[in-house]
Amino acid sequence: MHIEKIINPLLTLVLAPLLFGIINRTKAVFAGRTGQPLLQSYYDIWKLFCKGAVYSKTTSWIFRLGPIVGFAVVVAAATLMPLGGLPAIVAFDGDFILFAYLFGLMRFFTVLTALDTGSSFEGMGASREVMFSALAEPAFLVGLAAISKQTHSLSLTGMLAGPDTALWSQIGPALLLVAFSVFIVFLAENSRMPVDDPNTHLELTMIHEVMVLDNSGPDLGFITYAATIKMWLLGTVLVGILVPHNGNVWIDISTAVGAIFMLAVLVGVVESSMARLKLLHVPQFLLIANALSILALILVLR
Amino acid sequence: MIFMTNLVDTVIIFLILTNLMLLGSSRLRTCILVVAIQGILLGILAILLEDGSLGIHLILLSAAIFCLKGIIFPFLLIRTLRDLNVQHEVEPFVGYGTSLVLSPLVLVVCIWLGSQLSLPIGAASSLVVPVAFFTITCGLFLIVSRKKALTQVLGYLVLENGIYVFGASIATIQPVLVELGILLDAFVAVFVMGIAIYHINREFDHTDVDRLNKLKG
Amino acid sequence: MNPGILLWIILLLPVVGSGICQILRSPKNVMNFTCFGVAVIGILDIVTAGVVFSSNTISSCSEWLYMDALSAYHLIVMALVFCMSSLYGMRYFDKEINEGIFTLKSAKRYGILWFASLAAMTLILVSNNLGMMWVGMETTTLVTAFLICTRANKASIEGMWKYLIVCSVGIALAFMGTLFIAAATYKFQGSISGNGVLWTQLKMHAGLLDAKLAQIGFLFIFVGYGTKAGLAPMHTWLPDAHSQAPSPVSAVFSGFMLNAALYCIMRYTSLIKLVPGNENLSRDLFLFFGTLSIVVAAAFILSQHDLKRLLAYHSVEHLGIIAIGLGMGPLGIFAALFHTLNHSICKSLGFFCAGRLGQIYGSYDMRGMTGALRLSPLWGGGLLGSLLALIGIAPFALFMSELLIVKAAIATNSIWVLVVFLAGSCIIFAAALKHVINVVYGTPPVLDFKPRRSSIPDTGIVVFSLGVLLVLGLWMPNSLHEILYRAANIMEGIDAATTVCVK
Amino acid sequence: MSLFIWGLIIIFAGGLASLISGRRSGLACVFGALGAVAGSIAAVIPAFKVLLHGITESFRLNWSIPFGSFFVQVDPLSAVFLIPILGLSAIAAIYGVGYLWAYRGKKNLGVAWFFYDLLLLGMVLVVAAKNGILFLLAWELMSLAPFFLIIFDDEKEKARDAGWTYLVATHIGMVFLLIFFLILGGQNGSMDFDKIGVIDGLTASFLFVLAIVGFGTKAGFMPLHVWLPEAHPAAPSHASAVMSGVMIKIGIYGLIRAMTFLGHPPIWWAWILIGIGASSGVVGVLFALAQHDLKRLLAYHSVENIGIITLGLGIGVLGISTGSPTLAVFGFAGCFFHIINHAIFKGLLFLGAGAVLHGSGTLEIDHLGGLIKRMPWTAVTFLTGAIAISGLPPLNGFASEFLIYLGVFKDGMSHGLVNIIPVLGVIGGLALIGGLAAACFTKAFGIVFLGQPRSKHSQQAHEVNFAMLLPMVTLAILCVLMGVFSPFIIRVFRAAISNVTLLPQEVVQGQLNAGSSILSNVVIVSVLLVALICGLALLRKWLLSGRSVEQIETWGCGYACPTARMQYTASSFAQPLVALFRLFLQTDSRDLPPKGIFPDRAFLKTDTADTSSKYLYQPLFKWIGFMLSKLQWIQHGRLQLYVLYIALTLLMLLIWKAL
Repeated sequence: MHIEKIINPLLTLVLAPLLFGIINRTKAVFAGRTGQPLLQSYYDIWKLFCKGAVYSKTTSWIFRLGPIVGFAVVVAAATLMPLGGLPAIVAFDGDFILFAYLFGLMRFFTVLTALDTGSSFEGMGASREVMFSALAEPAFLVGLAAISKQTHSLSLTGMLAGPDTALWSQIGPALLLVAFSVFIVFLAENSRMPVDDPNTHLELTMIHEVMVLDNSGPDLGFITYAATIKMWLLGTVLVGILVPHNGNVWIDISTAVGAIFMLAVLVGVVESSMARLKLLHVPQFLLIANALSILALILVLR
Repeated sequence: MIFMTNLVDTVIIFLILTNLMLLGSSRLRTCILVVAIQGILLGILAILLEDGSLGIHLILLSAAIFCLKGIIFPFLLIRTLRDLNVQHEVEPFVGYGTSLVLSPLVLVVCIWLGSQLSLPIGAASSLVVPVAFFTITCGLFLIVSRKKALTQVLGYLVLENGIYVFGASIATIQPVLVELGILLDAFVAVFVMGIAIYHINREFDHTDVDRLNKLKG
Repeated sequence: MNPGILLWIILLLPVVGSGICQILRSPKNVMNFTCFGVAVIGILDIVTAGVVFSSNTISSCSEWLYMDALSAYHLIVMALVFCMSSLYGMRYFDKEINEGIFTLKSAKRYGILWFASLAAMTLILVSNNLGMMWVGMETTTLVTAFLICTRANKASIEGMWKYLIVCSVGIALAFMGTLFIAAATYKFQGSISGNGVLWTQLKMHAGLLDAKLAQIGFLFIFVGYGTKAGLAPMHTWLPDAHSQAPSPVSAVFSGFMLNAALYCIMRYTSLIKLVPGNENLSRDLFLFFGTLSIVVAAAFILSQHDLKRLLAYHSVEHLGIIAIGLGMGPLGIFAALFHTLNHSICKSLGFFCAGRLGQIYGSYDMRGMTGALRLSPLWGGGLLGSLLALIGIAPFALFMSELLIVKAAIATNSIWVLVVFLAGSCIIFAAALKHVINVVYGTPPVLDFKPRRSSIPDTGIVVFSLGVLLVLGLWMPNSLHEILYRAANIMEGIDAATTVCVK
Repeated sequence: MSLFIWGLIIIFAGGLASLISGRRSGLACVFGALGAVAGSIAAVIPAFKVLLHGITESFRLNWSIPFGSFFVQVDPLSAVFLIPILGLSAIAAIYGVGYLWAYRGKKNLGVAWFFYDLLLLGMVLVVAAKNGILFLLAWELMSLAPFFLIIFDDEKEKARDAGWTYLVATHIGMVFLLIFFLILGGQNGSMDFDKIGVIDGLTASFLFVLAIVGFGTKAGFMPLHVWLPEAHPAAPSHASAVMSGVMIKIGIYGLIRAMTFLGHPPIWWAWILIGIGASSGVVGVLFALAQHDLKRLLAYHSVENIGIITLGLGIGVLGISTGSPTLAVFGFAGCFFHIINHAIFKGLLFLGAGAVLHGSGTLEIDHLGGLIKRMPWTAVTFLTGAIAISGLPPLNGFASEFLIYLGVFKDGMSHGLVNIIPVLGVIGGLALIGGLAAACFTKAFGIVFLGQPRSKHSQQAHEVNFAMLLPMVTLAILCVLMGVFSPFIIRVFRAAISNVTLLPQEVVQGQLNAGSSILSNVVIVSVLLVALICGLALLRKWLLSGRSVEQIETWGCGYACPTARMQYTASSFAQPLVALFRLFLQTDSRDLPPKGIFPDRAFLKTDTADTSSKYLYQPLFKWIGFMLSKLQWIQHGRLQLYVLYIALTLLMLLIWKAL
C-alpha cells in the first residue's frame, strides 16, 4: 500500500467538480460571455450541503436511499480507477466489469428514486435513462474487450496503462474506434449534448435533470457531486486509452489530469457547437457507438 | 366322366345366367327367386363336383344346401318383402344397362385370374373358379350399387354362394361339421338381417340404405 | 382328469348361461345373473389359462379344441374385459329399469346375447380348426348386432345395420381366404389326418404350402378379419357401432372383439411367415395398415364432438399401434401383446366412464359436457385417468408398451413408420387432451340430474383398472413377462426353444 | 444413501397423506408441507456430503421396472442440482401453506399438495436417476405433476388453455427424449448410465440435436419456450416459484448429463449453445419488458436467465472442445452458480408476486402502485430479488454473471475472426441483457411498489401473513449471503466440474482458486460500498440535524392538482424500448391520441403476444388441422361406399402383392 495510491482517489474527489466549471467557462467563452467562476460547482455543492431538505409525501425510503447509493457507488468506482501511471487502490482481473456494473447499480437507484416521486415527468426521464444506458453498456464493454485483448490485461490498471508506440503501430485504428465509441458513451452517461441538455429547464426534453427534480438539500448535493465524479472517472478511461505514458509518475499524472481538462474543454466545444439530438435519434447515435466497438473488436481479433 | 364335366359346365352356365339376371332385374321378388335358383344350382354342383366317391355326408350336405338356400332363405325373404310394401329397387347408383354391359368384361378378367392360379381342381371344369370369382364380384357389386336393404341381403347371399362355389371346386375335404356350421351361420345371418330390415322399416318407414346416413364424422 | 375337458366347459357354460337367462323373472335378476355367471366363467377361463401356462398346450377331441399360450393370453384378456363389463352393466341400466324402459323382454334378450357373444368369442379362441374359428367370428358379429340396438332408435338401428353388412362382407372375404389356405395344402393332403384344416398341422407342414395360394389367402384373411379388427380403411363400421351400443357392449367391442379379430390374423401370420417367399408379407401389411389407421384416427379425433366416437377412434388408433408392433419382429410382437392387455383395460374403463357421464349429461356431445370432475368425481376422474393413459402418459402401462414399440422400431430401423407413429400420436395427444380437459374441468352446466352416490362396484372398477395400469407401468411381474414372451414366440412362428431376447 | 431414499419416501408419504385428507384443508396443508420439508432435509444431507467430499453414493433397488432398473446415484453433478431443488421446494412449501390457506374449503387442497410433492419427487428422481428408463419415468412424473397445479384454477379458461399448452409442449419434448435414450441404449444393450459407453461421430451429433430439442423444451430455449409464459402465471405462486426456479433447470441438467455420453464435443456445439443462450436471453428479456402481468413478466425472465445459464454452458463446452481449462472451468462454474442463484432470486420474486396477488388481488402492473407503504416487507424482499436478477453488485446475480464474463475475457478471445461468436455472444449479449433486465425490473418494482396507488386494488392492499413472509425473507437473506460468500461457494463445484469436463481435480481447483481470489476482491469493494452507504447515511443525518425537513406534494412542474392516474405507467415506461425493438416484439398497440385543446378521451393499449407461438406454432397447428380435415370425407355415412372401400382395399392388395 504505497502512499501515492491515495493520491489518485484524492485527486478525483478534489478535482472532479472543476470539470463542470471548465465546461461552463468554455461554453461562456464561445457565447462571448464571461460566465460563472470556475469553482462555481464547488460553491453549489457546498451550499446544498448546508441546506435543509424537502421531501414529497409520495416518496418512501427508496427516495432517501437513492442519492446516497449513487455517491457511494462513484466513490467505490474511484477505487478501481488508475490515473496516469498510478495503479488503482483495488486492481484485479475483470475489475472493469465491476466498474461498469457499479454504475448500473447507481442508475438502478436513480431511476427508482425518480419513480418513487410518482411524478410523470420524472417517470419520463427514468424511462429514457434506462433505454439509453441499456444501449450504452454493450458499447462500453465490447470496446474495453478490444482494449484488454490488445493489452493482454484484464484489469483497468493494465488496460489504461497508456498505449506505447508499439501498440499504436499495431492497432491505431482500433484504438481510435474504441476511443470514439467510449467518447459517445461518455457523453450519454454524463447526459451531455447531444444526448441530453443539462441546462435547459423544459422538463419534457431532459433526461438526467428531470429525474432529480424533487431532490433537494444534501441529497441534491450528493447527486451533483456524484455526477461530476462520474464524469471524471469516465474521462479517465478515455484518457487512459489514448494518452501515452513516459514512466515518470508525476509527469504522467499531470499529463493525464491535463488531458481530462482538455476533454472537458472538448465537451464544452461540442455543447456549444452542436444542437441536442431528437430523442428518437439518440438510439441511432448509441448504436453507432456499438458498431464502432464491434468494428474495433473485429480488427483486434483478426 | 365327359358327361359329368358337361353337366358341370351347364350348371356353371346357368349360374352365370342367374348372376346376369340379378344384375338386370329391378323387381325384388324376381331377384329373390333368382337367388333361390342359384341356391338350388349350388346344391346340384355340390354333388357333381365330388369326383367319384359319393359319401353319405355329401348327400346330406347337398340336401341341406338345397333346402336352406333354395327354399328357406327365399321364403324368409319373401315374407320380409311382404311386410315392407316395396316391390321395386329404386334407381341404383349404377344403372341396370351399364351393369349388364360391364359384366362380360368382369367375367373375362375373372377367367384370366382363374388361369393365373394353380388351383388343385379335381375333375371339375376350368370354368368353376372363374365363375366363383364372378359370382363374388356380382355379390359385392349388388351391395355397393343398390339402395334397398333387401337387395344388399341378396348381394350378401350371392357373395356367399360365390365363395361356396369356390369352396366346392377346390378338392379339399371340409369336415361336415364345419360345413354345417358355415351354413348355419349363413342362415342366422339372413335371419338377423331380415329382422334388422323389419326394424329399419318400422323406425324409418323406408328401407333405402343410402338414406341411412345420419352417423358420420 | 383330462385338462381338455376345461375347454369344453368354458365353451359350453356360456350357452347354459344364456339358457338360464330365459327363465329369469325380472330385469334386475337378469342383470345380476349375467354378472354372477360371467364372473364364474371368467374364473374358469383364468384357471384354464393357468393350466395352459403350466403345461405348454392343452387340446381335446383329436385337437379340434386346442389352446396354447397365445390363445390363453387372449382368454385372460377376454375374461377380464367381460367380468368388468358385466359388473358395470349390472348397475348401468338401473335408470332405464326404474323408468320401465328396460323391460324384462329386452333384459332377457340382452342377457342371452351377452352370454352368446361370450360363447362365440371363446369358440374363436379354443378352436384349432380354422373353419370353426371363422364360424366363431361370424357368430360374434351376428350375436352382437342386436346388442347394439338394445335401445331401438333410429341412430342405433343405423349403426347396427352398417355393422352387420360391413362386418358380414368382411368376414365372408375372410372365409374366402380360409378356403385359399385350405387349397394351398394340396401338396400334403395325404399326410394330414383327414379332418379339415387344423392350425397345428398346417403349422407343422407350413413349409409345404403353395406360396401363391397361401399369399392370396393371407391377403383375403387380412382384409376380412382386418375389417372386424377395425383397421383403416375397413374401420368405417366401428365408430357408428361403438357410439350407439350401450356402454358395457362398447367396452366389450373395443376391449376384446377387435383383439379377437386381430388374434385370428395372428394365427395366420404365424403360418404365412413359414411359407417360403412370404416371410415379409405380414410385416408389410401390418405396418401399412397400422400407420394408415393411426393417421385416419388422428384426423377424426382432431375434430370430434361425440365422446364415445372419440373413444372409438382411439380404438382405431390403438389397434393400429398394435398392428405396427406385430409388424416389428419379436420385441415388437411382445410389445403389441402387452399393449393389447393395457388397451383393453384402459378402453373399457373409458367407455364405462363415458357411459355414466352420458347418463348424467343426457348426451355425449362434448361441447355440452364440462366440469365432469365436479359433477361426479369418480367417473370424471376415471375418464381423465383413462384418457391420459390412452394418449400415452407415463407411468401408465400403455406408455411402457408404446415405448417398447418405439424401441422395436428403432431396432428394426423402420424409420418412416416410427415418424408417422410419433407424429400421429403427438397430434392425437394434443387433440384428445384438449377434449378431455374441456370435459373434465371447468364449471358444469346446471342439470336437474342429481348424481347418485357411486356404489362400491363402480368405485372398485375405476380403482382396479387404473391401479392395474399403474402397476403394470411400473412393475412387470416375471410371470406376465414369461407369458407374453411365449405368446410372442408362437406368433413369431418359432418354438419356445429358440430364445428371443426382449429384456 | 439410505437417508436419501428415506427422504424420497417421506416426500411421497406426505403427498399421499395430504391426498387422503383431501378437502380437510388443515390436514392437507400440514401433511403436504411437512412431507416436502422433512423429506428435503433428509435428502439434502447426502447431497451436501457428496458435494463437499466428492464421493458419489449409489443405490440399486432390486425392482425390475419394465426393461429398466431402479438405479439411483448422487454424484457431484446431481448434488449441484439437488441442493437448489430441495432447498427451494422446501421453502416454497412453507409459503404454500400460507398461500393456499385462502383457498380452504373452496378447493381440494389435498390434490394440490399431492401433486406438489409428486413434482418434488419427480425432480429429485430425475436428477438422481442413473438408468434411462427410470430417468424417463421420473421425467414424465415431473412433467405431469405440474399440469395439475397449472390447472388448479380450472374454472378459468386461461388456466385450462395453459395446462393444455404445457402438457402438449412437454410431451413433444418427451418424444425426442424417448428417441434419444432408446438410441443411446440401443448402442449397447444396457440403459444404466454407467454402462452406456461413449458415443462419437455422426450419431453423437444427431443425439446432441435430439437432446437440445428434448431438454430445451423443458428448459425453455427460444423458440421452444412458448409454454413457459402461459404455464407459470397460471399455477399457484409457490408452484410457479418451484417450476420457474428449479424445474426448468432440470432441462439444463439433462443436457449436461447427455453430453457426458457424447464424447468430445465438436466446436460447433459450443457455438450453437452460445447462440441459443444469447438469443434466449435477449429476446426473453425484451418480451419481459413488454408484459403487463407481473408473473408473466417473471416467466419471460426465466427464459432470459436460462439464456445466461446456457451462455455459461456454451463457454464451458467451448473450453472442453478447444482444450482450454480456463474457459471450461469458468464457464461451468458460472453456469452452476447462476443455476443456484437464479433458483434463489427467481423463487423469491415469484413468491413476491404471489404476495402482491394475495395482498392486492391483482397482478396487472398498471393497476398497482405505492405498495411499498402497505406491504413494506414484501417490498424489501422484492427489491433484493430485483437487484439480484438484474445482475448488479453486490448481490449473487452479479457474481455468477461475472464468472462467465471472466471466462471469455481470460481465454475466450483467441485469434481468428470466428471467435467473434463467443466474444460478441457473451460480452455483448450479457451486457445488453443486463441493461435491459435493469430496465425491466426498475419498471416492475418502480411501478408496482413506488409512486401512488393506481387503483383501489392497491389502495386496499395489505401485508401478507407470516408463513408467506418468512420464506421470502429467508430467500432475500440468501441472495445477500450467496453474494458475500461467493469466493468460497464456487470452490464446491470442483468435483462436479471435473466430472463434466474430465479435467483432473487439481487443474479445476487451481482455476477455481484464481476465480475465488478475484471474487474476493469484488467482495471487498462491495463491503466498501455498503460501508460508504452507511457512512453517508449518518453524514446526511448529521447534516440535516437541526435543519428544516418538510413534507409536501410532489413537484408537478407548476400543475396544480395532479392525480395518481397521471403517473407514468408500465406501458409508457417501457414504450421507447418496445418501439425500438418492435422488429422482435411485433407489439400491436391500439391508441387514441388526445386531440384538440380539450381532448375528451385518449388511450394506449399494447399487447405483445409471443411471436414464436403467433407466427410459428399456431400456423403450423392450423395447417395440420387443415390437412387432416381433408380426410374427413372418409366417414360420410354411405354404407355402399364403406363396402366399396373393402373391395378396393382387397383389389389394391392383390395388385400390390399377388401380381
